Amino acid sequence: MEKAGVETMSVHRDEVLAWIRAVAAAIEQNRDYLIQLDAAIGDADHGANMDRGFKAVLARLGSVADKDIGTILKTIGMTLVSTVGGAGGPLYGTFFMQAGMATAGKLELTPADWVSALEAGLQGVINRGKAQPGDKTMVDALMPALQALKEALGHGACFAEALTRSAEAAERGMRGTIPLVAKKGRASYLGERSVGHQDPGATSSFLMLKAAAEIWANARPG
Amino acid sequence: MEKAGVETMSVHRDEVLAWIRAVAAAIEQNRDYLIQLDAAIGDADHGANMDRGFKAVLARLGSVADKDIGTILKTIGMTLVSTVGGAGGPLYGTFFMQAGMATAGKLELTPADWVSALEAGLQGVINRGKAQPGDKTMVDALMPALQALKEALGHGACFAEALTRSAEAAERGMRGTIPLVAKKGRASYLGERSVGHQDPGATSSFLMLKAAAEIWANARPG
Amino acid sequence: MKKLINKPEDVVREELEGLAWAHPDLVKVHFDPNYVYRADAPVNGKVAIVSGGGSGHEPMHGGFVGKGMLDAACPGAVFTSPTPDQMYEATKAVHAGAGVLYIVKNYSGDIMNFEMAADLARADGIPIESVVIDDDVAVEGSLYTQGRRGVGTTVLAEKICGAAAEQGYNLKRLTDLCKRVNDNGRSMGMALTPCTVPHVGRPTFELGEDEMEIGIGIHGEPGRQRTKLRPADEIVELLMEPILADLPFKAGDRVLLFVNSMGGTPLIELYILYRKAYSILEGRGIQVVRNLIGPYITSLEMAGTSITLLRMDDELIHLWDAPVLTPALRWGI
Amino acid sequence: MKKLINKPEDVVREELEGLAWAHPDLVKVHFDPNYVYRADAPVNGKVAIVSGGGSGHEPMHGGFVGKGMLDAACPGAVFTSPTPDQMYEATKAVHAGAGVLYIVKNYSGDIMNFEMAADLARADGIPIESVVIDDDVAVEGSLYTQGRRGVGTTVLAEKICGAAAEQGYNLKRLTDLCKRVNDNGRSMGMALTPCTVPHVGRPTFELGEDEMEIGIGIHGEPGRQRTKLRPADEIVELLMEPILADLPFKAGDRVLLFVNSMGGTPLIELYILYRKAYSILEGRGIQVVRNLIGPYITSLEMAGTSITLLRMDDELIHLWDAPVLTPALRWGI
Ligand SMILES: Nc1ncnc2c1ncn2[C@@H]1O[C@H](COP(=O)(O)OP(=O)(O)O)[C@@H](O)[C@H]1O
Ligand SMILES: Nc1ncnc2c1ncn2[C@@H]1O[C@H](COP(=O)(O)OP(=O)(O)O)[C@@H](O)[C@H]1O
Ligand SMILES: [Mg+2]
Ligand SMILES: [Mg+2]
Ligand SMILES: [Mg+2]
Ligand SMILES: [Mg+2]
Repeated sequence: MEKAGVETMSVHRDEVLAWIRAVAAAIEQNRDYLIQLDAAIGDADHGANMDRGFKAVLARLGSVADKDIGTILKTIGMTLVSTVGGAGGPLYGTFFMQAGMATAGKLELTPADWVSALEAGLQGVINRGKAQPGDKTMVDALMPALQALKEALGHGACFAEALTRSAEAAERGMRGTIPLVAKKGRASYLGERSVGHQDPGATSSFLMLKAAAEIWANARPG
Repeated sequence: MEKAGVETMSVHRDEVLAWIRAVAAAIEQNRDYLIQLDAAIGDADHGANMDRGFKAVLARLGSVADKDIGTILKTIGMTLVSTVGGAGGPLYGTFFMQAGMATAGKLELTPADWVSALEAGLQGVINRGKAQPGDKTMVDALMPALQALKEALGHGACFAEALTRSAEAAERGMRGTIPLVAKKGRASYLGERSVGHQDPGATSSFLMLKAAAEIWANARPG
Repeated sequence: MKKLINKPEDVVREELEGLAWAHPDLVKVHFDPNYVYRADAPVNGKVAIVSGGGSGHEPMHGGFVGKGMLDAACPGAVFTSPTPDQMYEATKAVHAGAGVLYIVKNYSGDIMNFEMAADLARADGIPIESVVIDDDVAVEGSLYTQGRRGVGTTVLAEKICGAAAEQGYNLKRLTDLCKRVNDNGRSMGMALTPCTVPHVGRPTFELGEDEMEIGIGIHGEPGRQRTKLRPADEIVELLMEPILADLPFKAGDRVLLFVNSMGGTPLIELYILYRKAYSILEGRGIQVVRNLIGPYITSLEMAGTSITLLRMDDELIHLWDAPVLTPALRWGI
Repeated sequence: MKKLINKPEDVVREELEGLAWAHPDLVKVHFDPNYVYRADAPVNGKVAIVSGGGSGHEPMHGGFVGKGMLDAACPGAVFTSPTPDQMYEATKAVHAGAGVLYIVKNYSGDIMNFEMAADLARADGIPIESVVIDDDVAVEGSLYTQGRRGVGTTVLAEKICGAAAEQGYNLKRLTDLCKRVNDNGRSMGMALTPCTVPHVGRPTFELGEDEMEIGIGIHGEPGRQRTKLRPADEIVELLMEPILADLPFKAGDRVLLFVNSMGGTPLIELYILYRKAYSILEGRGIQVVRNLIGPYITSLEMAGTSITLLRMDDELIHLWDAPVLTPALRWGI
């Protein structure tokens, strides 16, 4: 019956758009928090950069609202690349562009589609930034989130359920960056002094996955 | 008998040297106070300038200790001119140089000699700085001090007595600068804002005359 | 936050407008995407040099655009790497047929954005070479980390490569020259005060009245360590020691000594620092053949300094002395 | 007090040593009495120009010694006028037979010390002329007061007269030219923060986080009024209004627009200020034909700015453009 559930569970384009709006709202709400985190071990701009980027995304969203999910995600990626700047811009830009290519032509996403979108996005981030797990970057939130998503689905969890696991894993990964010594990004210049601070990029990644779990919660069966 | 007193009352070269040392000590003690006064309406250097100048004077004093009072005062003036800087340097330098010329060749100063020394010094300050009484400058301490000195002596006061009156008048003049609007010196740039602050130069002038009254107090009759 | 600005979000645009209106004979400014470029670009036959980075480091890079230095500079938001479209558009605007050299400071953001721009430009058939400047000895680089930051040597590389480009170096030779400058330059900085990013509104870190940060970068980030404030001479020793040991600089070397203000430190203090740095070098038999003293690579209004040593040779000296005509650096013209 | 210095009493000497070691090809420094003079002084046949004032305004005046500007500069203690022996010795060192022009800022201390020096030099038969610069419109001058302070126009007068001296102006003509520059220059300044005189150790005044001082001079003295902090554009209006009204500057006038940093204000902000000042002038039909932007007449590390407008004519423009080679100003050579 759960299996059956899984089949029926998928998110439509409008839900994807709703997710993006939720992400933009979450980033705006956490703008100063992200700035604070970046101020401690970086240069205090992650919140401002991401907020600028997602505001641009919102402005652009209308023009692609009737397109397929792949086009939407690619457009978001290109918009982020040209408005965010810093490390976050190319990384999240690449993330969404790759996720978009993985979902080309689709009007709704099955759990499997979301897995490949996330997989492609994460791979894009890794190719672009060359970060390993444990380098104290967004990878430390994205990678466990993908693993948890796959596991949950593998154990037959429903989409909503799996999205929640995925978000929880991202949160653990985010918190897990606190004790780490940064090896990539500005924080790496601080060496040992980067220890004890949560990575801003991992935090913004968690916010995105949390938004997905919340917005797509209605994908829960019955 | 007072008249007779007056004749006998005079200060020797060594007492003049002692006065200069007392002035240097007073300036050093009041260095920060003078800086504070100058910070309020000027540029916070009067205390430092005068202290630097009188330390140079002390260093130079030995070489002229056996010369006449005129030479000693002129040397002091030249030393101040080349070490104090600012407005205080030329003004006090001129003051002592002129006082020195008025006492050329003397080995001791009678009250009358001191009057003409002060008179010459004050005139030098006025010629050099073009300040009028009431312009909120050292003139506002020096001029009343000279007048009080002459009056006291005119009324037959003894030298020590007259020096005390002179110092008191200088102090009143100094306090009298507080309500004035500065017309000369840096304080004049503040216009109305210079009101309510005591003039640093008037203060250093008072310190000099106070030192004379104290050091030469033993010139009081038996 | 005490700054002579209007709205934080307008700082970069208004600063660029001021730059454009102040030096119309030298530079033009393109908005959206933002880049500063030579008024006479493209300069035929010459390899073009494009640099860029976050704003807040003025005069770097916009103030270095002009004859004998940069063809274009791409300013990002304050302390934020510019975006690929800026470099891509700037590249097309200044490319004169001989290829384009990107001078990039070693920050992951800068590198990734310049990489994406290079991909776009190459797709248009424009030959692109990139040299990454990583001269900050405060950072212990390693294979597994980001490596060292790019700081003071960037200014010197832009001047020297700019002169070489004017003299006809081709892209390959220019790229090798730029790498050589980077290989021979070492820097280290310190801060007396933090700085305030306009859109943040509060200092990026706190420092006590008697504290200083040693080993800072140019983005208001904290340094490697916080210590008690010391006299200028001791601070210069703290900076020079790792710089000298790293290359290492040796007796007989000829160097350019660059004493930089982080923005809020006035010239009177820079000369006091220069005096000590010079005497340390003299004491080691290292000859200061050229120097640069002033605020050239800054961190907004931060009070502090950075010292850069570049080992010179006849070619570098010749190129350093070559005429330059930009808003911030000018001689020989 | 956070400064990159050693002992407060050594600041001026060490800064001068740094200056001398940094620019041996341009200037020499004589100690006790202290003065900076051209490495090639005396320059035969040329009228010599000597200026000076308290230290703490770097690069003014020592940084302006060299070809096409000053022959000598006499630095006093911080914010303290130099002493007559400094100017007297400097005068003898640079006098080349054609007389000496003193460019003096209107402070009673400066005037009296330069006067005493002039008396000594004249006694040696050296022809001396003095021009007093008093361009600060923040001060309401009157016959009975000290009059206005000398500020930004001093820098422009030193450059323009220095060029004229190189071109063979005799003492009389040079003196008239300097007066003309002063008559056509107007300035006003403001502070975001106070500054700290090294030997004092605490700020010369206190300012709240949301306060600024309008109408300050260059000696850390408080200004004419304290007001709430405003956006940069409004501050520029506050400074430009009295400057424009005073001369007055009129439509059709050609001007040099000089936007100066008081020391702690970085270039990014100066360009934002320049932008507004330029647009105000444009709006009034006043043409900005030349400009100068940067920290040239400072008040230690004070954050703030001053704006100077100089009405130009063909002669002044020609002299402004003439080659200059000093530690702080250089072009054409
Ligand atoms: N090479 C990299 N690979 C993956 N993530 C990275 C890399 N470099 C930086 N990041 C992420 O980017 C975040 C900082 O983004 P942001 O502040 O926008 O850029 P910048 O560091 O250029 O100011 C870091 O917290 C980190 O998570
Ligand atoms: N023209 C003048 N005539 C008389 N006294 C003056 C004149 N100008 C300034 N002073 C005195 O000098 C004092 C300031 O001396 P100082 O601080 O040493 O010089 P500066 O003002 O150049 O810093 C003032 O308090 C005032 O008493
Ligand atoms: Mg950042
Ligand atoms: Mg004073
Ligand atoms: Mg950044
Ligand atoms: Mg003074």
